[in-house]
Amino acid sequence: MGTKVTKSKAKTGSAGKYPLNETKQLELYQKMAECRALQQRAHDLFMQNLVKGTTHLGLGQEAIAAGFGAAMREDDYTFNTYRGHNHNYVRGVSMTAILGELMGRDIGQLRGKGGSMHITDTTKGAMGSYAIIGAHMPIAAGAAWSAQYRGTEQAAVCFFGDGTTNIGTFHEALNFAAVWKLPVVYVCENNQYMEYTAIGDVTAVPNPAADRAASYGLPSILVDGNDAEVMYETAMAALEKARSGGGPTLIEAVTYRHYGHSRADPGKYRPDEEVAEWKNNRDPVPNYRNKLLAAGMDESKLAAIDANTEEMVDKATEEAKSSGPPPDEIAFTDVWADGGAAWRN
Amino acid sequence: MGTKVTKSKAKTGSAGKYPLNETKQLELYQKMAECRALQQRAHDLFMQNLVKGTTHLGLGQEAIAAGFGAAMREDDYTFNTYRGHNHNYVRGVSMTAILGELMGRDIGQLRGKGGSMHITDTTKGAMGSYAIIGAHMPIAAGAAWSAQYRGTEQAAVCFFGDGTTNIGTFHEALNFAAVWKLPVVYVCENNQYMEYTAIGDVTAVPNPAADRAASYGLPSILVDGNDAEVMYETAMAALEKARSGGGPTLIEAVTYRHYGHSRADPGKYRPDEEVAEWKNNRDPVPNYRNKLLAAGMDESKLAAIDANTEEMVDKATEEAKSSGPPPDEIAFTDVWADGGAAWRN
Amino acid sequence: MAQLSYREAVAAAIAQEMRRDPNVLFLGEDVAVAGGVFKATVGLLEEFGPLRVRDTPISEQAILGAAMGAAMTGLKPIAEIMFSDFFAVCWDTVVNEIAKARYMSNGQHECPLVIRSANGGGARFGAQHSQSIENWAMAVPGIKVVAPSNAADVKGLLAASIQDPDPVLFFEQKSMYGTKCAVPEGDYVIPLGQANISREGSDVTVVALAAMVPKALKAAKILQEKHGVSCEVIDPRCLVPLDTKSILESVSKTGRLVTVEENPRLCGWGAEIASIVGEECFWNLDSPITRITTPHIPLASVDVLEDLMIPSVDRIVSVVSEMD
Amino acid sequence: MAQLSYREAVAAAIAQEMRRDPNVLFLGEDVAVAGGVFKATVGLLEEFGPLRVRDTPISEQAILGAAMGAAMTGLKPIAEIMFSDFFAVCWDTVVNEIAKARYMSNGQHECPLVIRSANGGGARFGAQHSQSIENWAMAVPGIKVVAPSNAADVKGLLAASIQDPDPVLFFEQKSMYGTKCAVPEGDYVIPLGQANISREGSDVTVVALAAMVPKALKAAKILQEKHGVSCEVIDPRCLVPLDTKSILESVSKTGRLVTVEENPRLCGWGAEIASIVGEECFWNLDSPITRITTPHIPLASVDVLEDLMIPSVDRIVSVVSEMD
Ligand SMILES: Cc1ncc(C[n+]2csc(CCOP(=O)(O)OP(=O)(O)O)c2C)c(N)n1
Ligand SMILES: Cc1ncc(C[n+]2csc(CCOP(=O)(O)OP(=O)(O)O)c2C)c(N)n1
Ligand SMILES: [Mg+2]
Ligand SMILES: [Mg+2]
Repeated sequence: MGTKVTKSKAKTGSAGKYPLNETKQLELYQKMAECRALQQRAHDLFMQNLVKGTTHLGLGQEAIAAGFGAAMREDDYTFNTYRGHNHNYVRGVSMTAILGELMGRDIGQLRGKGGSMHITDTTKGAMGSYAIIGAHMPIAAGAAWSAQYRGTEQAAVCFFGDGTTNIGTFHEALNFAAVWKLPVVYVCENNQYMEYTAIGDVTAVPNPAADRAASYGLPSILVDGNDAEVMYETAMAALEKARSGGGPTLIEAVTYRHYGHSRADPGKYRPDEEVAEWKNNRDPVPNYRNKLLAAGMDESKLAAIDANTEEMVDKATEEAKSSGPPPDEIAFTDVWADGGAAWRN
Repeated sequence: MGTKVTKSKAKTGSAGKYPLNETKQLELYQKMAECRALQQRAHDLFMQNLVKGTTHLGLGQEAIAAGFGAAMREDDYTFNTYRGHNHNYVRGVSMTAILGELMGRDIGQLRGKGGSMHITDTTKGAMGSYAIIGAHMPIAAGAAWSAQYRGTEQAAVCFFGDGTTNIGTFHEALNFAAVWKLPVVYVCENNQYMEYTAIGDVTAVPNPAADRAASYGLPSILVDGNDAEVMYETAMAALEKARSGGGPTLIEAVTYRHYGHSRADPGKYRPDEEVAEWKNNRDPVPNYRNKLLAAGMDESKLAAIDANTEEMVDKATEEAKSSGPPPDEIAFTDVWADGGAAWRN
Repeated sequence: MAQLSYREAVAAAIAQEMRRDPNVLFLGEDVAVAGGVFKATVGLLEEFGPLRVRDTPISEQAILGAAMGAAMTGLKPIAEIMFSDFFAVCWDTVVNEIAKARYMSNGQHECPLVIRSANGGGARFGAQHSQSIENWAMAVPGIKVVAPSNAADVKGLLAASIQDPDPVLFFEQKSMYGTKCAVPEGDYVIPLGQANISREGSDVTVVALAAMVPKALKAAKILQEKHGVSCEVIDPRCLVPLDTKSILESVSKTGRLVTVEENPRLCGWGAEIASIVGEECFWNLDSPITRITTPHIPLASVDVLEDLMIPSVDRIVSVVSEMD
Repeated sequence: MAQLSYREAVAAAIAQEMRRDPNVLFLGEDVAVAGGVFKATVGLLEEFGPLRVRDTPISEQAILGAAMGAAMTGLKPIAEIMFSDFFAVCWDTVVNEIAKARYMSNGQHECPLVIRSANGGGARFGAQHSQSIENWAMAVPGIKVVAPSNAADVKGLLAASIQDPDPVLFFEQKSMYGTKCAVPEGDYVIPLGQANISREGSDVTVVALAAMVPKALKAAKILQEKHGVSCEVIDPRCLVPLDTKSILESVSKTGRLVTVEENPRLCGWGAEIASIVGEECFWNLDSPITRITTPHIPLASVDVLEDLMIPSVDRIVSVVSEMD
């Protein structure tokens, strides 16, 4: 069932218009390493039965979030799906709060009211994780409209999956954003599967987002989503376009998820060789580490990041675990702006 | 506000693969003439306050329906919008029943239960007029799926407007139809306005349907919707493709509506010169008459059609007028297959 | 006080709030250049310009998504959904996104927005353009629901809705756009959640909404004159928040309740009010609560049939006059 | 009789009907190769092949539109909407098209189709994947609404729904997929519109649906044992058509009614039943009708909070034991 996505299809580099110095490179590596460790931990906690409800991991897709995280301005907006831990984390949402939310603790980012699929931290511009396919695409356009009206040069970035390109809101949002020239960047993370169905089996074009950009008067952009530097450069170009009034960008980043769709899904609908190829040869995190080393990066700097990452995740896990369940009364608050839930007098 | 659609953009002829003999030419002319007269009558009745509710006329757009009507097989399916009198009529729906429905008479096609926006005659394959923008596009795909499954080589034809290309169902239906290779023909009648807003003001591409065909792996087809022969040939090609397992076709037919959007809308949002150009120089009905005459058609044959048309419309009007209102009791029938409306015992 | 039509009151309220607050924006299909298909927003583009009053493509999900994104980031958008029937094409944005954003985010998100829409029958538009769906909205936790019955209430309640920090669905009854009444000039705001006692009475409480209010009032007059029955007519004006206090007080006094709904019967708001009153006023009830609704059937288009379906003055008179 | 799980009963009913009628087709997201995200349709692709059991894109409007078009032209499609919350993205197809087609066409159109969907909470999936929306469906004229409470009813009612000439929304309660009971083998059909008296009793009638039925039964046992209260538990199984006869007869006998709904309070189906009973059984009522519902609040994700919201056995016991 797996669609073949050959490496050659995706651009693997850009014009070098946004040169990366060592600090930026280390930032990219660090963001990826931390996302990886955070999610691996989420997976392990799930296996220990400590995660409540569902959880969707983005292991293997870290380069996309990292590239954007490193390129975005602090006051930019992020909108992402239920598979959104990477995207929230790179904006600065606390690891403890993410793990706490997964485990249903009071310290959780939403105190258990939202759950894994809805991580949000508006103080970081992390404008929410959305669990209805495509629903957040017009909402991101709205945040961009707001930025445009307020004249703030903020941009909104909206992440979504390949499967999302076949639902109506994809189309409505892109046309709307294009006509109003909104400062929004749409990023399709093509991990080649919806839940258990290969995207090629249900899509009329080989590249579900890139092949449709022309419908909105936009250039077709297909990039290697497992190359953090490519993602960074792609992000910089799109954000610059957004801020300068050039309107929206649609990016298709080709990638792969290492684990199943959610929870305990073993992902058996995918050919073994395909999974092996992506895990062993195209894993963005070790590949980037190796690339930096090959380019002469001092290994100790990377090792320091690795060590620190482990420590951070352990600490966050302990902190989250030490928090109890949320108190009963918050079930009945925050329906309305007054903090309450009353619908009658 | 009016978008400029230059003649040159639309193809004005096809390869002549489907030659038209005199009988077919007269059929095309007759269908157009009858549609024109029927709708002009509907307009006049509206002005006399004899039409109840709303009504949306397709005056100026007759060539599209006529071309398809002449090309379709009797057992094919038609799906159209509220602006659907042409499309229903060319499939053989009775003029009396259409006018009766507009006037709210018992003789009306739906006995007043549907109204002008919902004319349907399943015995003619006229599978309904739909008043929610885009909703019928997936339904037409479903009828095509059914034909494909039953192996009948029937096709479904779905007519819709330019404004409809910006709603989500357009996208979902086309992708779905393409992936399942369904025998369905989607016909965008680009009359250049949604209700009162020029399509160019709200659409990211100049040709709202043709420029989006590639998103569904389909060729871009942009034709002169005011040329009945072009429409006939385009229809024949698309229907042949559908019947032979070639999957869907998306056609954009450029046209113009002579009157306003609905009811008493004077259409003042359109530049006078634009309206004049389309009414005086690009009116499909007289233009086709002149073309046939120039090509040597015996005028008496056309005159006979004209005379017969007038008579038909007068007769239908009288028949419709002589019918009374529907009886009270039918308000409470036909919610369910048993003919009733009971929701409890 | 000036006489304003219901449609003029819409434009007046929006203009009032747009003048007050530069963060109030307005978007929808054909709302700007054309002033709306019901001509309820004529003049706004001219006064506030194309950055604040914007025509959109036919993309209801994009319209409401855009409104939500703007509301979450500091603006106060007003979106128009042309006919309330079309909420069905963008219901997800309303019920799964706008209504739940604050709660799911543990109070982080704000969605101060208003969605206006033309609701109801009487225009002979058929089943897809005539629905009363205020009960769909009431069934969804997290949105406020307003449905005014006259031009003055339109102005005051729409202004309040725009000022409200929570999302509001504002149902304008399309059969009432042409109706006029005296409307206060200058800034005018009616707090949400206060029912209006449209007529005082002692024998039976009639709760009616929107276009059903004038019908209930006409019926009350006939009932008084011909049957000697004194009706108290209550117009809740808002379904959420609901002024149960006024209703319960009235039924405690009259001992009888009739609700008049334009929506089809099943799960209408009248059922909700009947269940509240039936539970909390049980020992005061002298007679069973009766609901008058459109039958549970899609609406017919033609006048003679549509008129049989939507509750009429006659039906109200006959139901009330036959109560125990 | 074999013990089948609720999810196995789904596949069994579909297989039964697909064997009987070659015009029965099945489509949805991840339903074929993967056998559904709830594994309720495992084995169907293998038995009936890829022309009859089809995976679709994530295009709910296309899925339901395709089902409708097929139903109008002689087939009997079954469509899956994965979670009932997602009805919001395709509600238009349900309410404006499928529900109204027959009436608007003056009886010409047929829409014999079934839309199955996983409904309800308890899986800790949060507010966008846990809703009970049977009341949304009940509010729309022209669709039948079924919500089974056990595996045997799943088989019999799903078969009846597929055979029905009208469109049916079939709500499977996701918290019950793993529950088992004895299910008749061979062809098995339960007519739509017949309530099940799940337990006989004389003091109070408890009407509960789907996942609320086992809770009501547990509560009834406790009420009998600890409080000496005899509950009659009625499972309507269908909301449309509604077996009002069984409910009215029961309340005439017991004089008391409690409804237990998983949907949020406002305009829930319990309000409808309360209003029917309140009107037609008024003189038999010994005590106010009481509704137990999820509060009118989006659902929280975490177990401890979700459990406070969805009606529990304890809540039923305490409400019933405190009735007058
Ligand atoms: C409207 C809607 N339909 C279906 C689903 C169920 N669903 C959740 S995730 C998913 C697959 C999404 O695929 P894709 O967009 O590729 O994102 P990915 O999970 O691969 O990141 C589906 C079908 C949903 N959440 N919303
Ligand atoms: C979902 C939805 N949104 C809005 C409308 C209101 N409406 C009716 S016709 C129309 C314009 C449609 O334009 P187009 O598709 O170009 O068709 P035309 O009327 O020009 O034939 C609009 C916006 C509707 N019926 N349905
Ligand atoms: Mg994917
Ligand atoms: Mg048009």
